[in-house]
Amino acid sequence: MSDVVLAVNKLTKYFPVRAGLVFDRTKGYVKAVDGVTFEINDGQTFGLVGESGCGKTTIAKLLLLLEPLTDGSILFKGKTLAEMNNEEMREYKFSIQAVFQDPYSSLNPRMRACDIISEPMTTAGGFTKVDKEDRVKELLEVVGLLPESASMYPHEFSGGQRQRVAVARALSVNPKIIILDEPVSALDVSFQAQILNLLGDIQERFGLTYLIISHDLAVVENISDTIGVMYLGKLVESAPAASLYSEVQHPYTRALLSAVPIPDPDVEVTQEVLGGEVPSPLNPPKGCRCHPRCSLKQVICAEQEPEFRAGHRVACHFDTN
Amino acid sequence: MTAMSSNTNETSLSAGTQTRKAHQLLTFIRRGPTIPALIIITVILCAIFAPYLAPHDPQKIDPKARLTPPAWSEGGSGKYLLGTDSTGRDLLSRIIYGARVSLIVAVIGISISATLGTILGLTSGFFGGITDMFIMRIVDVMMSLPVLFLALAFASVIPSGMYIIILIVAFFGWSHYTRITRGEVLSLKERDFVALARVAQASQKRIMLKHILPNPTNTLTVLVTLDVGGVIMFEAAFSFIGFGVQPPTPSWGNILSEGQNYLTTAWWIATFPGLALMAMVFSCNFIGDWLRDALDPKLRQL
Amino acid sequence: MNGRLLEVNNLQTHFFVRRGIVKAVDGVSFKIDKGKVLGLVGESGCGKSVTAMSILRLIPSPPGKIVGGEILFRSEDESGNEEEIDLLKLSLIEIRKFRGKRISVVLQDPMTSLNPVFTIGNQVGEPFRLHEKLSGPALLKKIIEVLKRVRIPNPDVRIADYPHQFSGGMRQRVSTAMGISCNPQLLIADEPTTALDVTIQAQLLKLFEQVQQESNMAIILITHNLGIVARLCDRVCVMYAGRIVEDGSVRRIFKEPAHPYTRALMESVPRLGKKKRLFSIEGQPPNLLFLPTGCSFWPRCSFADEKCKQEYPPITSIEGDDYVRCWQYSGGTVS
Amino acid sequence: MVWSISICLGILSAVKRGTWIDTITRVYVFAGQSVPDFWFALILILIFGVKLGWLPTSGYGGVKHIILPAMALGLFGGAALTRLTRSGMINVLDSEYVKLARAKGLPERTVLFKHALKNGSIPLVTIMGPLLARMFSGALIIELVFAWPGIGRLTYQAVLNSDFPVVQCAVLMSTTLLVLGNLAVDIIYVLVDPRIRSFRKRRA
Repeated sequence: MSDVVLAVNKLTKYFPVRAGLVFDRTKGYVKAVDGVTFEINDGQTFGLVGESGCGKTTIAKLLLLLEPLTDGSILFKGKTLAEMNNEEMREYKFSIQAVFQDPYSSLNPRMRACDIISEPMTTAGGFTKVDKEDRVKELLEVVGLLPESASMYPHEFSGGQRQRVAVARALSVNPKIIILDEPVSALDVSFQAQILNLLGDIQERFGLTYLIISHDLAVVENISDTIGVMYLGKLVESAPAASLYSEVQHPYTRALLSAVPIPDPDVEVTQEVLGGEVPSPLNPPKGCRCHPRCSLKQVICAEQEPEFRAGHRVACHFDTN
Repeated sequence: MTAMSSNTNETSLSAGTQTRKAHQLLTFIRRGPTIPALIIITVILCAIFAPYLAPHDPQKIDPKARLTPPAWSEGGSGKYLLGTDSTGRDLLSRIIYGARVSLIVAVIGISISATLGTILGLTSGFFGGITDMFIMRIVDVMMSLPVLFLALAFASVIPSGMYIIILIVAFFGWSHYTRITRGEVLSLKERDFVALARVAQASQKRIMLKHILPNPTNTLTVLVTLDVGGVIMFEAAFSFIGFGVQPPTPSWGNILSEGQNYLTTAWWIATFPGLALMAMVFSCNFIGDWLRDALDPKLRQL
Repeated sequence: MNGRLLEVNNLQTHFFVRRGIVKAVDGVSFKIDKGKVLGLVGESGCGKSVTAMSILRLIPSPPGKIVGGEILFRSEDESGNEEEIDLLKLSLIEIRKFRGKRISVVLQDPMTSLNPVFTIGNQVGEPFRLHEKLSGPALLKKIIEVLKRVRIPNPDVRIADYPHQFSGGMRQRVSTAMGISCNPQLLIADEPTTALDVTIQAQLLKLFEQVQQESNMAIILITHNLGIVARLCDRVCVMYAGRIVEDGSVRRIFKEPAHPYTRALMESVPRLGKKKRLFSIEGQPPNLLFLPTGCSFWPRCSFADEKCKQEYPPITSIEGDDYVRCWQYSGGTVS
Repeated sequence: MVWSISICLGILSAVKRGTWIDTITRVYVFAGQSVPDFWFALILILIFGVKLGWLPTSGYGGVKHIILPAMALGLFGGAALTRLTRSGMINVLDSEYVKLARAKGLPERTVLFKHALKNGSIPLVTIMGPLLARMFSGALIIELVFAWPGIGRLTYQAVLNSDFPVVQCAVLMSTTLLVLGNLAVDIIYVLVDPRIRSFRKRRA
C-alpha cells in the first residue's frame, strides 16, 4: 500500500475571541478545529467536505504553516514537524504548495505572470534566470496556456486562465503535496470542468498528492479517492469515495448528500432536511456536535462525544444504515 | 497529454497583445485632460526658467510706473503686460517668480510628507498590534487639528520664510498618507497572494517590499496630485497673512495680500495672482481626479 | 392557452458603455404559465439576470436601456375579465403598481439585499403599507403572519431586529417573505440559494416549493446550478451570450438536450456517485462587446461549419413550445 | 447654511447622474476645492462691496455683515461635502437593497429619502471631524480679510507681537473645541448606524 505521505493527529486550533473596550480580555475561544485525525497516501487525493464554518480552510492554513497549531501534530513522511531539524523542515516547506479559491485575489496585480510563477523558485534560491524562464515556459505549456501569456498582467486573464497560472505557480518547485482550497467554486461550469481535468492529468503526470477542500460535494467526489466530512470543527465521517456514497453511515453525511440537488429530474427527492441553523463555534453543543439538528438523536448523544470507529470511520453512537 | 487549449481565442491573444499595448497608450493620451495638463506644464516651465521668461526683474522698482493698469485697459503700457503694483514692480514677472516658490514648497513639502506617511502607513498596516494602534492614535489627533492655528504658533517661534512652510507641510501633511496607505495595506494583507508568498517562504521584508509596496502606487499618485493643489493653496494663504514668504521675494500669497489694500483702486494686483493660483490648483485637482478614474483597474474595464 | 401568465417576445436590453454597446440581452423570447416554474440557466455573463430585471424595468437607466421587444402580462383585473398588458408600454407610476403586488423579486446575496439601517419588520411591512394601505395592528399582524409562513422562529420578537443580527439563511427567508407578502402571481428569484450552504439551501428550496403550491404562484428561477433546476423547474431556458439557445421541458432538456451547448453543460457538471472525466468546453465565453458573426457559440462548438459562422440560427421548434437555435439540429441530439 | 445647500446639491447630482445638473455640480465642486477662500473673499468684496456697493466690505455689524464672510467660509467646506454626498449616494443607489426597494414598488421619493439617504449619510458624518478642523483655519483668514474680531484675529495679533501666552491659550481653546466637535461626530455616528449600536448592546 503506498505509504502515508502526510498525516494529521488530533489537530486542534482555537482562536481566542477578544473583547473589552481598551484591554482585550480573551472572553472565549472559537474551536475552529477540534481534534481532527486523517492520513493521505502518496499520489492519492483526500477530499475534505463541509459547510462554511466547519474549519476545513483552517486545516489548510495549519498544514501550510500559515497559522500556529494549538494542539496535535502534523506528520510528514512519518515524522512530526516538531521533531524535524531545519533541513527536513525546509524540505517540508518546499514540498507543500497551494491553490486558493478566488482567482482575482491569488495573483499579485502588479506582477507579470512569469514573475508570479517563478516566485517560489526565487525564494527557494539556486535557480539562474535562464532556468526560471525555461521552467516558466514549460509550466505554461503544462497548464495549457500560451508561452506569450508569460509577459501579461493578471487583469488580462479570464477567471479560468488565472487559476491555471496559480496551478503553474504551485508546480514550480516540484512539490509533493498540493492543497486545493475551493479551487473551482468561484468559476463557471465550463471552467470548472477544465480545471478539474487539468488537476487530474497533472496528478497522474507528476504523481502528486492532493488535499482538496470544498463545500461542493459533487466536485470533491469526482476527483477524490477518500473523502472526509467535517461538521463544526470535527471529522464526523471519512471513507473511500465510492463507498461513502453507497453506504453512508453518519446522519449528517446522509443529510448532506440528500441536500445536494441531483441534476436529473427523474430522481425521486428523498428529502432529509436538517432543521435549524449551524450553532456558533464559540460554544459548540456538548456531546455529539450535531445532536441539536440530528433526527436520530438520543439522550446519549447530548452527553457523550462519540468515538471515531475504525474502518469506515464514523463518529456516531448508532449504526444508522 | 494535457488538453492543449489552442483554439482560436488563444492564438488571437498573442497577436493581440502588441497592438493592444499601443492602443491603450494612444487612448491614454488622446482622451487625457489636455487643458489642465497644459496649465501645469506652463507653471512648471515658469518656475524653472523664471529668469528667462519674466520680462523684467521682479524686484526692480520703477516709481514712475506705479499702479499702471494692465496693457489692454486704458492707461496701460505695453511694457508691463499685467500692469504694476504699488511700488511699480512688474506684476507678470512677480507672478512668474511666485510660481517658483509655490512649486518648491509643494515638491519638497509633499515628498517629505508622502514618504514619511507611506512608510508609517506600511509599518502600522503590516505589523499591526501595538505599533498600529500607537501610530493610528497620532494620526487621528493630527487629522482633527486646526492646521493654520498651529502653523501660526510655529510661525511665532521660528523666523518666517519658505522653509517654515515646507516644515509645516511636512509636519501636518503625512497623517493623510498614513491613513490611506494603512487601509490599502490592511486589505492587501488579507489577499491570497500574500498568504501564497508566505507559503513560498518569502521573508517578511520581501513580502512587504516586493508584494505589498508596489500596489498602492496608484492611490498614492492620485493623492500626491491632489495634495499639490492643497499645499500651494496653503502656501499662498500662509504668505497672505504675512508669515510665509516675506516680501520682497514674490509669492502668489504676498502679492495678493498687498493687492488687498489697493483693491478699490488697482483691482488687477489682487486678481491676477489669484487667477494663476486658482488655475494651478484647479488643474492639479482635475488631473488627480482623472488619474483616479484612469488608474483604477476596476473602472477601466467598463 | 388559458394558463399563460407572461409572454416575452424578442426582448432586447443593451448597455451603452464608453467602448461600445454591450448587447446583454439580444432578442429573448419565452412564455410562462400560471403556477409553473421556469428555469433560466446559463453561465455568468449570458444575460439571465438582465432578462429577469427587464421584466420589471429595473435596469439602471444611465448605462442600460430596453431597446426592443414586448412583455405581455396576462391577468384578471378586479372585474375578472382577462386583460393583456405590455409592461414596457406602461408609465412609471403604473409599472410601480405591478412591482411587489403582481410581480416581486428575491435577490441573490442575503448580506446586501436587506437595508442594514432599518428593522426587518419595517422592511417587510413596506409592500403591505404601500399596496394594501394597511397600518397599525393590522399591519403588524400581517407581517408576523408572513414571517411565520417562511418559518422564522418567534417572529414577534425578531421583528424589531436589524438584518445584521440574522444568519444568511434567515435573511434570505426575510427577503422571500417580502417577495410573497402580497401574494404576487409571479416571483422572480435571481440565484436565491447560491450564497447559501447546501443544507440551508435545501431548507429554502423546500420553502419555495411549499409557498409555490400554496398560492399557485409562477416562479422565474435564475441559477447556474443544474441540480436546483432539475428539482424545482417545469420548463428550462438555456441562455448563451444574450440569447436563448434552447427552451424546453425539464425532462427533455436533461434527457435529450438538442443544442450542443446544453449537452456540453450537462456533461461538464460533476454528478454524485458517477466518477468520470468531465467533458470540458474549450475557450472562454465571448466578449459581449465584440460578438462573433453568426452563432455566438461557434468558436467553442465542435460541430460548427461555415453556415454557423455566417448567420445566427433561427428558432426551429422541436415539439409544442420547445425550440432550439442551431443549424446542426435535425431531431434528437446534435452529434 | 452653505453646507446644507451643498449636501442637497450632492444628492441631486447623484440622482440625476450624467445630466446637466450633474456636470454643473462637478464644476462647482472642482472650483470650490481649488479656489483659495481668501482670494474668493477678495473677489466677493470687489464685486459686491466695491463695484455694486450692496454689502459693507468689512467690520462688525448687523446681518448684512455676515453674508459675505459666511459665503466665503462655506465655499470650501461645501464643495467637499457635495463631492462626498455625491459619491456616497452613487454607490448607495447601485446597491442591492435599493434595487429591492424599487422592486417592492416604492415610489422613487421614498426609495431615495428613506432608504438611500440614511445609508448615504454615514460617510458624511465621518468627514465632519477633519472638516471642522479645516473650518477653523479658514475662519482665521476670513476674519482677517473682513476684519472680524474672532479667535483667529486674536491669535494673529498675538503672534504678530509674539505675545506667547495669548497664542497658547487661543490654540488650546480652539483645539479643545475641535476635540469636542469630533466627540459629537462620533456620537452622531453611533445614532445613524445601528450596526454599531447593537454591537455594543450584544457585548455588554
